[in-house]
Amino acid sequence: MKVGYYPGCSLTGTGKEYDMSLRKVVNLLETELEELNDWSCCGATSAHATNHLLATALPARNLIIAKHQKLNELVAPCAACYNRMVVTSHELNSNSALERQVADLMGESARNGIKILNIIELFQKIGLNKIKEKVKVDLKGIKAACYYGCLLVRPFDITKFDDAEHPESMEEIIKSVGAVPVDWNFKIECCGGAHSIAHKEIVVDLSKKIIDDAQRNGADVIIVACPMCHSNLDMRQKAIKKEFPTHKEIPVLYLSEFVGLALGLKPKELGLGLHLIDTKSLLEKAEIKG
Amino acid sequence: MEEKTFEPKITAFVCNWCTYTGADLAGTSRLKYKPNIKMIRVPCTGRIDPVFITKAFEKGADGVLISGCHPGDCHYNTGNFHARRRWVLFTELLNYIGIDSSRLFFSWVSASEGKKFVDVVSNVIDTVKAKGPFQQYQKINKEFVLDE
Amino acid sequence: MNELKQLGKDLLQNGTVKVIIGYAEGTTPNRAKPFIARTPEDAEKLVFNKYCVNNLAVYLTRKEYKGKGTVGIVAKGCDVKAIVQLIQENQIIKDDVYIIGMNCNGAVADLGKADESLAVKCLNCKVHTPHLYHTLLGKLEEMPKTEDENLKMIQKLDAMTAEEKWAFWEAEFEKCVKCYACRQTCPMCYCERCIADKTQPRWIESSAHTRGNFSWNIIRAFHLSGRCIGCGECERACPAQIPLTLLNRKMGMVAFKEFGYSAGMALDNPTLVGNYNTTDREDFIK
Amino acid sequence: MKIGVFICYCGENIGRTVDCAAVAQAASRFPGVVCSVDYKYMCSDPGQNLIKNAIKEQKLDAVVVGSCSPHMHEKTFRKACADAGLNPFLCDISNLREHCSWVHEDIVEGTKKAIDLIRISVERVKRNVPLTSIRVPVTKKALVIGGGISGIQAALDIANAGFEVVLVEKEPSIGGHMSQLSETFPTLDCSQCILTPRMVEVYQHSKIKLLTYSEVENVEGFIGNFKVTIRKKARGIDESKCTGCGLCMQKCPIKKKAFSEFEEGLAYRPAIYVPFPQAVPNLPVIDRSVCTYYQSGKCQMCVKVCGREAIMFDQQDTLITEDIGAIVVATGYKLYTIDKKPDDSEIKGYGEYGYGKYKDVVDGLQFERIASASGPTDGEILRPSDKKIPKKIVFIQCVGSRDESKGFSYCSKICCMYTAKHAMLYKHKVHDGEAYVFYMDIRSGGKGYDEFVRRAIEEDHVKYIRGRVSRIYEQDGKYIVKGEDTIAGMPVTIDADMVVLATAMISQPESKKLAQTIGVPYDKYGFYNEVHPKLRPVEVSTAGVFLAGACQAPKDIPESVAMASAAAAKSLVLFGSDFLEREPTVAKVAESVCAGCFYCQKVCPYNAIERKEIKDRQGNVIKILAYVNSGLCQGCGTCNAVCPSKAVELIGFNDEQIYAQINALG
Repeated sequence: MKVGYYPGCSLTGTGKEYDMSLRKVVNLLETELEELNDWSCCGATSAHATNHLLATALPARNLIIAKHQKLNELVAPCAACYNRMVVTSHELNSNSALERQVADLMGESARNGIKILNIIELFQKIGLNKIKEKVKVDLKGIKAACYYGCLLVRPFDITKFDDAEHPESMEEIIKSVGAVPVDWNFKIECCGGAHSIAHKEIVVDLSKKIIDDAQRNGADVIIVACPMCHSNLDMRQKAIKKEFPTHKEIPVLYLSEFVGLALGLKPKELGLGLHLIDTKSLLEKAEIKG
Repeated sequence: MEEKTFEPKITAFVCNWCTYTGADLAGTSRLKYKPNIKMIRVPCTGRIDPVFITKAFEKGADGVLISGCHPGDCHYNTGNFHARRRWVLFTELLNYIGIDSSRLFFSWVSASEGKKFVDVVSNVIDTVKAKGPFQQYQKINKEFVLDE
Repeated sequence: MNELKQLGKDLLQNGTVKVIIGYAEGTTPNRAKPFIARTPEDAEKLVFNKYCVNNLAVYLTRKEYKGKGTVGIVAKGCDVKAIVQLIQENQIIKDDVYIIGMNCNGAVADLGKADESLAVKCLNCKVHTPHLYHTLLGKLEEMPKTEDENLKMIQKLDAMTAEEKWAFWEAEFEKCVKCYACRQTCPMCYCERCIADKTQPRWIESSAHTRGNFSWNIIRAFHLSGRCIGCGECERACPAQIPLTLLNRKMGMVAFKEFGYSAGMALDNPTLVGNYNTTDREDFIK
Repeated sequence: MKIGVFICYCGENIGRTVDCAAVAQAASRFPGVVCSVDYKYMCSDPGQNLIKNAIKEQKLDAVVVGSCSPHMHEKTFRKACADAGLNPFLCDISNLREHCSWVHEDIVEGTKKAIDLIRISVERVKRNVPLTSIRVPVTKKALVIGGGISGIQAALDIANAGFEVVLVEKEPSIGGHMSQLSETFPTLDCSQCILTPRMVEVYQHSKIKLLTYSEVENVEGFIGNFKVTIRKKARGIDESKCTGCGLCMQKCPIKKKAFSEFEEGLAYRPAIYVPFPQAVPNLPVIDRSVCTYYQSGKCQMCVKVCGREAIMFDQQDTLITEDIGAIVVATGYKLYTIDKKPDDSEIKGYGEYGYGKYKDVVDGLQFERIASASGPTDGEILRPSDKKIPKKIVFIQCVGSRDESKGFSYCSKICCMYTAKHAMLYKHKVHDGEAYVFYMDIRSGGKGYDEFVRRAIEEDHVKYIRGRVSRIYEQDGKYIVKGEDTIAGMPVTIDADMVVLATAMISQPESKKLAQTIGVPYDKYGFYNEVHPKLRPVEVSTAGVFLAGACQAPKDIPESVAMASAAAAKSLVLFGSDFLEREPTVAKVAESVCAGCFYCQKVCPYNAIERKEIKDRQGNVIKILAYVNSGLCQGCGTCNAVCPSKAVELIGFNDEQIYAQINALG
């Protein structure tokens, strides 16, 4: 099976380990990722707040490239990229005026029926049974809190998630690799998003609430599917600790990293060393050697 | 052909509950339209058979109007839905034979739409008048009468 | 085609069927004719080849066979469409028919001629292998290519003005002699009394005038809308060579375009007329 | 054939733009017309006498009246004809007023058209045939489906008028949801206190045959003449022997296996049980899914203790058939529960409220039981999880209602009121408690309703917050309710001890199946559709079937009771005469022509086309033909149009009549 791959900027920078782990995991699951040639920004920068046409044209360009590469599906692991692309695709389909405007700009229509997948949908497409078959490491003692964040699930009408306010599709993947998803309450709460840089205090406050609830419900690890979530939950734990000295650190893993561990990939191969919070506690509990 | 200005003959088939009553309302409201149209009352548009239409043309109609309750308002619940599906087929057929929408008209006119009834009828009369007499049918009508 | 003869023999011998409606060799090698096998010996005469153009389903509603036990029928895909439609319209009972389905590579349009181009019904055939049968016989082969002149003519007619269309059909209908061969050969024309024969009132004038011919052909085409399975037997039977396929095929195309409907394709498909959808087209209704 | 034509001037209404004398004169020359007269007011007594005398003196076979619309005076003139001995269906009305004189201005044109219209009528009336109204006998017995307050009210009204009623209830007891309620708004009177006497009255009424634990299985026939099959499910006891002493219930060893339906899962019941102490009839039923005997063949404790030997383990369902004239459908509603992820596609569900994960997040009916003096807590407000008094309760309205994205788009109508009631009941019992209500709007239309809500806010200090709740979760023994106060524009978080969800009223899960059995149209939510939302609110399109209560749409008790009485009144109208008179314009099949294609059956809106087997002398079926049940046919004529050979024709609007009308225009 071959799927188009749009890494986006985060996966080449702060979320490098997301890219590393995903490529390796998908490879083990006998799926080929074909990276988009000459891909450009998804528009999740200030574009989407300042210029609607530009914010649509940017992902549209990538959709057009995908068409030229004869791809039918395109996976965007970053939740922000996914969101921009799936919303653009929806808008181009439902708003003919905008579609024409963008087509004028790009020289061809981007209403081309390419399906945008997020990482959960990618794993679902590969098949949970297939993942189950390939599991090498027993993770049954590990309790994982699946954190969806905002961009992955919203807007509900477009992303069509299994349950708008109470999604459970990531939990199914966690179960397929043998770990135990925890039942918790903050899986789609806000992590503070882009305030991370300008208003650190907001992120510290929001992220702490999320982490607290995960820990209250017994989680050993928080699983994310978004580089932004990862940086807020992982990177900001130091700041949380500074403000709340009793804070107990918890590793935060990308979904691909966690699946990778189950498939027997080494922590180093998955880029776990790039995290700010040590993943040792998790690895010890899972009896995985570094 | 007649020397004076052409006045089309319009035959209408209307349902008892909506369009016939809508035409009554046009009357009680003293709205005006031309007398070219003669109506035949049927219980429901579902009762209207394409043979009525071919027969009306055979009898010299220049245009035919079919009208009944709006979808969902049918006195018999579903009569007009069945009628509508058959009309889709019949209009396409007549179109293909050479009788187009300037001869055969359909409308939904409810019991409360006296004004709409007048608008529909006036439009039918004006359209057929502009189109002129249905010479083709009259030609085969005439041949028939001569042969008989 | 020994398997057909053998099957026919077995079916008649073991009493599975009372008779088999099939084809036998015609008067010349390039013809075939309908044939009713009543005994195991009769089955020896059964053939199936590209000359088997007739739609035998028309016999199923005949009084001699209807309700008189199981009837076997040698059926191409197109014939099976007629059988399906007849079952849907309560004319035959499914269990009363034993369908010997024939893989069909197209039938010759005009029997006895040197030109053996395919019948119109074969050009866009989607049922070379019948979609309903008890036993399937024959092999599929590469079909000869034939230009779809019929479709081109329909498109040409569609592009004409109303006056041109009228002139075309007036010239055609003028030729009609009201022999009703079209009706007799049509498997869907099973009415006890055709509307053309109704006298009180006489909706369709019986003499062969252009006017009555118009009503007859219009109303027949309408009655077949969403029901005609496109076997083309009416046109083949017409002594006046009125291109009835242009009419019936067009209505089949309308049924498909407007309602996604194809007659005779599935037993559980609700009939086109007799059902409705609240979203049926109504842009022509003001 | 002798036809009389009568042209009315209608004062000046017709006469102004139609030369009535000229029309009458022209009509006198039409073939078959023997008398043609005009008169100032044809509908007046002298005008009618003109017609009557002409019929008698000239022995007219048919009459055409050129006057106002048939919708005005067709009945008048038909009656005049009948009085003079002419079959009323041989009278045709030509609409010279609404369709001619009033809409045209030119007298020459108007007169010409009027003559044409009269010609059409004359040609039509020549083909009219004498018809007699169809008389259908009426079985004066009503079936009421559903024994909630609506069904009880309808049954009592009909029975008190002296007619027999069969009341069918699918649960073991009548009473419905009202029997579960604690107090009722806006008066706060005890629900059971006002309901129980009615239940007993039903039980004791000599005209009411009560069939509980029974369901309607099949309905055939038509207005005045239904044949109804009812399945009486096996209770497992001999009803004639049981005294309702309750000893079996006490001794049944199944104590904590089955939740009580009546207590909404807040208490257990034994395997053999009476749903609640005031149940009518006071007869137990055995739940075979939990009873030890049915599971393993052992136990039989109930048999041992029953002095009357009333236990019948091998009892089977029985089918009862009843001849019925009118049907009142009062099957009520169900409350949507969030205790599990819904598989129903109509609603997406509320996982963020926990899918029943939290014991102290309850729905409206559960809170009714908690607040009820006869409930599992004896009326004390205690949380289900630890039986402690909750000091802070959050009430959330519109859970499932008015929520297109996750629930239903409709308003459940009663929740605003019962939430205010719940909050008040709580405050009356827990004086130091805090009650919060999250609402979208407060809909309190109704007598004394808004005053009631104001009382909750102003006197009982219930805190109303306009906004939705996004999440409920448990933390340190509290339920954290996160929501938004849209008036303050702030997110709010409340750490509650208990949460009450005002979940949507939904149709009964089996409502569509029952609707198909009876022939009742329903909307996409499974609520039953009335014929006309304003003017015929209790009738459905199947004649003789009436609606009462919440099966039609969410509604409260007074509305349900009013509707029940209306449905009863409609049934009584039907029972007021021995026969039903019906217009004889029904379809009829010419059997020799019918080919049995049954397109007519497909298009008939009333299921009036039946299949008739034609047999030969040996009894073999040789043909199956269409047959019109004239009791069901309403005369739309769709069958006539769709019949390819015109084997079925609509009497009164048959092909010959319409042909003659078209012909007259040529």
